[in-house]
Amino acid sequence: MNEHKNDASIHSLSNLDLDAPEKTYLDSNELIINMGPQHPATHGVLRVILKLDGEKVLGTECVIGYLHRGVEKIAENRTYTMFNPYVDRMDYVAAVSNGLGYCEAVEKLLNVEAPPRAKYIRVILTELNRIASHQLWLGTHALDIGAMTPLFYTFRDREEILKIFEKYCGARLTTHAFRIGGCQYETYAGFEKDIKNFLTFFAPKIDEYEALLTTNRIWLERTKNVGVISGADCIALGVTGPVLRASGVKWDVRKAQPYAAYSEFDFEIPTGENGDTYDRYMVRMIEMRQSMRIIEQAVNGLPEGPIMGKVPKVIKPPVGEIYHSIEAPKGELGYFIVSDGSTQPYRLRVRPPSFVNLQALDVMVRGLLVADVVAVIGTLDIVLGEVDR
Amino acid sequence: MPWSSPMVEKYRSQYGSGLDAQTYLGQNYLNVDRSLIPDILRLLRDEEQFDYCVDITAVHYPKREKQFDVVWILYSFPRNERVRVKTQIADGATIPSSVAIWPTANWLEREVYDMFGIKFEGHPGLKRILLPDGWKGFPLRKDHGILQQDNEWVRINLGIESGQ
Amino acid sequence: MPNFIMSYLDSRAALTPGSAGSQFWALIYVLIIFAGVSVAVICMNWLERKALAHFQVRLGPMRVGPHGLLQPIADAIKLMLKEDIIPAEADQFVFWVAPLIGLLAAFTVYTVIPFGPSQAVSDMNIGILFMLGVSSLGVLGIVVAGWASNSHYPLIGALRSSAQMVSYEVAMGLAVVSAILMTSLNTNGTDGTLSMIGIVQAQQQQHIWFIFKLFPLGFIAFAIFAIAMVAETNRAPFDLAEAESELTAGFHTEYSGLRWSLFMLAEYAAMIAVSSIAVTLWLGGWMRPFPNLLHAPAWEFIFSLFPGLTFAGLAAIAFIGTARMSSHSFFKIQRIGLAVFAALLGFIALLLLVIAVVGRSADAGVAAQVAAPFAARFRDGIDHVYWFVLKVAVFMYMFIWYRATWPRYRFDQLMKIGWKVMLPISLGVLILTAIVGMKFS
Amino acid sequence: MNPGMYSALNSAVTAANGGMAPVATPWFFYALAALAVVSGVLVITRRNAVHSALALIVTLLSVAGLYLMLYAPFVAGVQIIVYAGGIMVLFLFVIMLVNIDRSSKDRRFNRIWPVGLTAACALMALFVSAIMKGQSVLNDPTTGKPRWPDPLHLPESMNTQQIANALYGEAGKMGQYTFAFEIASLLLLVAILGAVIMTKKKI
Repeated sequence: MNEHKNDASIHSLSNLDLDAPEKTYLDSNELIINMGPQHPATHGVLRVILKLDGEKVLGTECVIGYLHRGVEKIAENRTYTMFNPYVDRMDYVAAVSNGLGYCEAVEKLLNVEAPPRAKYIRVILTELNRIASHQLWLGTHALDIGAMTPLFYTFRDREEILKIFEKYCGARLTTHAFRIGGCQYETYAGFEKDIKNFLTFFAPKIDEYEALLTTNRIWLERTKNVGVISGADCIALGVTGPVLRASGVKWDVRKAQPYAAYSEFDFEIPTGENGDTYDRYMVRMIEMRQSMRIIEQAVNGLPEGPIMGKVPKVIKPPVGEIYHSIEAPKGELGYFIVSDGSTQPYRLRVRPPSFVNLQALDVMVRGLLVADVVAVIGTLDIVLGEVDR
Repeated sequence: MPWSSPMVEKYRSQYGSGLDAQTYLGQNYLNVDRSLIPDILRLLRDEEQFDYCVDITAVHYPKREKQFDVVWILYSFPRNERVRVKTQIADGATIPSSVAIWPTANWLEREVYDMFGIKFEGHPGLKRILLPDGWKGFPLRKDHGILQQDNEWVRINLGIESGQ
Repeated sequence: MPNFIMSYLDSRAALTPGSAGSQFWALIYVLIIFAGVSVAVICMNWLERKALAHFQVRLGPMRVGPHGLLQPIADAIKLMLKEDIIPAEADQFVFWVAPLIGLLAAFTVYTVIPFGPSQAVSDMNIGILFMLGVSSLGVLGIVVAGWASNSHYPLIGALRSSAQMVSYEVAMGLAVVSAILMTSLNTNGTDGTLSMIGIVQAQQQQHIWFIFKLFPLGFIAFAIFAIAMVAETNRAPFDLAEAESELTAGFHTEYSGLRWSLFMLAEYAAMIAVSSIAVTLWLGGWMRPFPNLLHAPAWEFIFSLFPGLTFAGLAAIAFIGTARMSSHSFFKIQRIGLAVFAALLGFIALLLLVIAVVGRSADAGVAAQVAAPFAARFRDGIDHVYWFVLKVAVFMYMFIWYRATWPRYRFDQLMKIGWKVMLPISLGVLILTAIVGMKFS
Repeated sequence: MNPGMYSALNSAVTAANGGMAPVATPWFFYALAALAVVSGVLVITRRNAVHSALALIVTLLSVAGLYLMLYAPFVAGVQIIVYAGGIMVLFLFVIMLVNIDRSSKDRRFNRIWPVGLTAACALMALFVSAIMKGQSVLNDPTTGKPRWPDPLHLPESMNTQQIANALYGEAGKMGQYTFAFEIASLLLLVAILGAVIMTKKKI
């Protein structure tokens, strides 16, 4: 093997034993491979250093922070209202969820509540966003495993969701859909019709994705028993969201500690049994269907009334601190806000699901092959904007 | 507002004044003395089933003598209950790592170190996580300006005068 | 020179140029095949992008030329003009020579591919053996390219692809052997043959394509070959060597510009080559459907109209495209271009139909003009090449279809299929073919 | 396309082969021989093992060309498949995994070079003597003609069949080398099993 040049950061790895004496001549050396930060399968600028024996993974080390923008520092220098758009830039494929979490956290700190109509609109948009996020996950995950076509199908259908977002608030991705205390915009004329059209349009599309993948032999071989993680390991590693549920732990913030209007809807929490990549795939597919159920109920029961709660013009929460979390598409998204009574948060901490979930990568890929690393990164469904903030 | 529950009573009788239980807006937290931290955290996991460490973070109060609040946000799956554990430490002081209690603390503690410079004793590989390894300064401290950056690092590693 | 041409046409028309001992004609054929395959690769490139796009609900290239028809040419120019980058740490000479090895191997195979009974450079009596041998040399180019890049991803890609190609060659070879065995399974005691032309002629003589022979044995052997050839050419779902989501681009990660395009050329040429082997061995090569059942002169004439009608159909599609194109002045040049293209196709169709009609008059002896026998011979050649190309085209479409539909196998699964599934089955088919074939001897 | 064409074609092929004139034979021979020798020298003089392997491939291919010129196409085909296609890929496979930088720093000739030189000289002597004495052994002394049919008038197709007959026998008879062939295949099987057992830690 050609001698590779170890740079400083590789030498300082914690869980890769690189100081082992170099073996000579015909002995097979361990191969250190740098996957990323410019690699098609790392979903952005994730750098994974792989220690390989042939193609078998002996250990990994994630190097993150390439997309670090200091969101938490920015929060301390903006007012509560000004900071609201920034959260959209963290998990940019699920911007609505980020906004929901932030708005609800600040509302809790102010001890106000959004009116029911606003809550329903929030649920509708957040669940639409969950579907959009899962679609993007499915497309890229399938592409990582080598199936090109689902990517284009999911993007085609995601477009319909983005169109609704655009009609509602003028933006497709970084929506800034909600305001502290409710919603800024009343629904546009034909909003409910658009949503219902989307639901009838999208139901057969999920079947179409499943027709391509669910029973595909190659897909089964590539995903079954790959990246297995037990429920206990998930809890110990703080992994949440579909990954946790696929390992058999039936836990969802929407059910466990309902927020917005989720307690009023009837939906189920899908769980898996084996905690492998296939179960995570199935859990997310069922979640999309469940999201459609929630949206349908919310649209049918959309109450009349105001959309903005009683919030002061200048938001000055009393001294105190609050932690509020929601079920984002990737897992538990939490905001820990410390207020000193001024218009700016004294400290704002985001508990990002992608960041914590990514920690499980090492546990999940040890002993697997390089191709599985790609599959596992895909199945963790990380967004680097949220990992690095 | 004080928080009283059987659990709090039990620990208060055990540890006395080192423990202060409060509740604010329906959320409970324990203010714990630095010396009790390892015991309390382990007890919370083993006896009170707080099996899921949601987050570890810190808050900087530069005017206080003990400058930092370190906060553990815990959740119990069986009890469906959240609790926060807080402690105050001075700048430069260390705090025991909880990686052995919750493996998830690994990256979270690294991030706290990265952003605040708080050292965790017994952490398996405490180094910067989001910022580059050689970076100087801890950006989430209040005395670190929002425009401030490690100009030396930028000059050496990126070959430009300023990253702004 | 005219005498030479005519004498070749007259006395040795039934032979390949190589067998006729004519180096001149062999050279001409080599040039024709080289140009033809290159053009076919360009067409394939356009077709793949277009078909794949339509599988994936998008349009594919639409800007360069009408419906992106000139896109491959634009790509080729761009690739040729690109800066030729050789990594500083790479082994210069080996890096330079690697794509050539692959290209050479891919194109050398064409010397024995029979596009018709006399439309081949050479009729080697070890044709199929030569073909397997030379196509197995293509892996050298990949291995060496991966090594010379002096980088991790290409090296892993090269190791993967060489292991893959070596293991699938075994199953592939056994499937081929069972087809060769079938050439001797006839009732009139003729020996078997390794010659590519001989294999097709044996199918003609036995009145059956080998895919249907000793059903299902022939079909299983064919299926194994059809799977192995996808693995052999490193195409989806076996494209682990260049799996872009894992190894960025596999063995050609460090290649760019012209050198990279040579790899692509070699890959597509190899795809056409292996499809040609499959067509020759199992699908009756150049023969049209039912040559023995429907051999009345009327049927002969109907089948000889097929090439002309195919081009007429293509011309019609192009004309419809012209008519449906927006009449906005922005599309004026594109419209004219497509119309000219349609006219060109229509002209070719007309030419082919005229040849078919004139050839028929020669068969029937109605009009004994000078041109008629010439046209008849020309028509036969066109028929052979047409049916051969049509069958190969079906395989090419399958390659695209696979790529659009399936995820990628993992390396250990690929090996498992190669050694634990395909090899035993092909071995079993070979033994069964031999046992069943005993009744012929 | 008439069914009768097949037999007509067969006879045409034999006729053509019978009257086939060899093309520039000496030139091809010298070109291939020179290529084989030059690349053979490169195999042992290149420091870089991959370059040596590539040179070896050229040697093997030019030898295959020489077989073709001897009207032994089957042997040529097997040479390409087995040596150039199979064995050399494995060679390269192994070489690629070895630390090239280190091996190129090793001494190029080790201490047993006198033995190698002696062996090479002995082989050379054998060849020379074979060529010198060859006239009487290979040719019929009474007529001065070779003891085998003139290769130029040997139908090409016979070559493959002759090998098959020698190995497997024809028409119920056991072939000349059937036994040896089977022994060789058994030996290879044992070698495969040995390799599997040696590399696999647990079966």
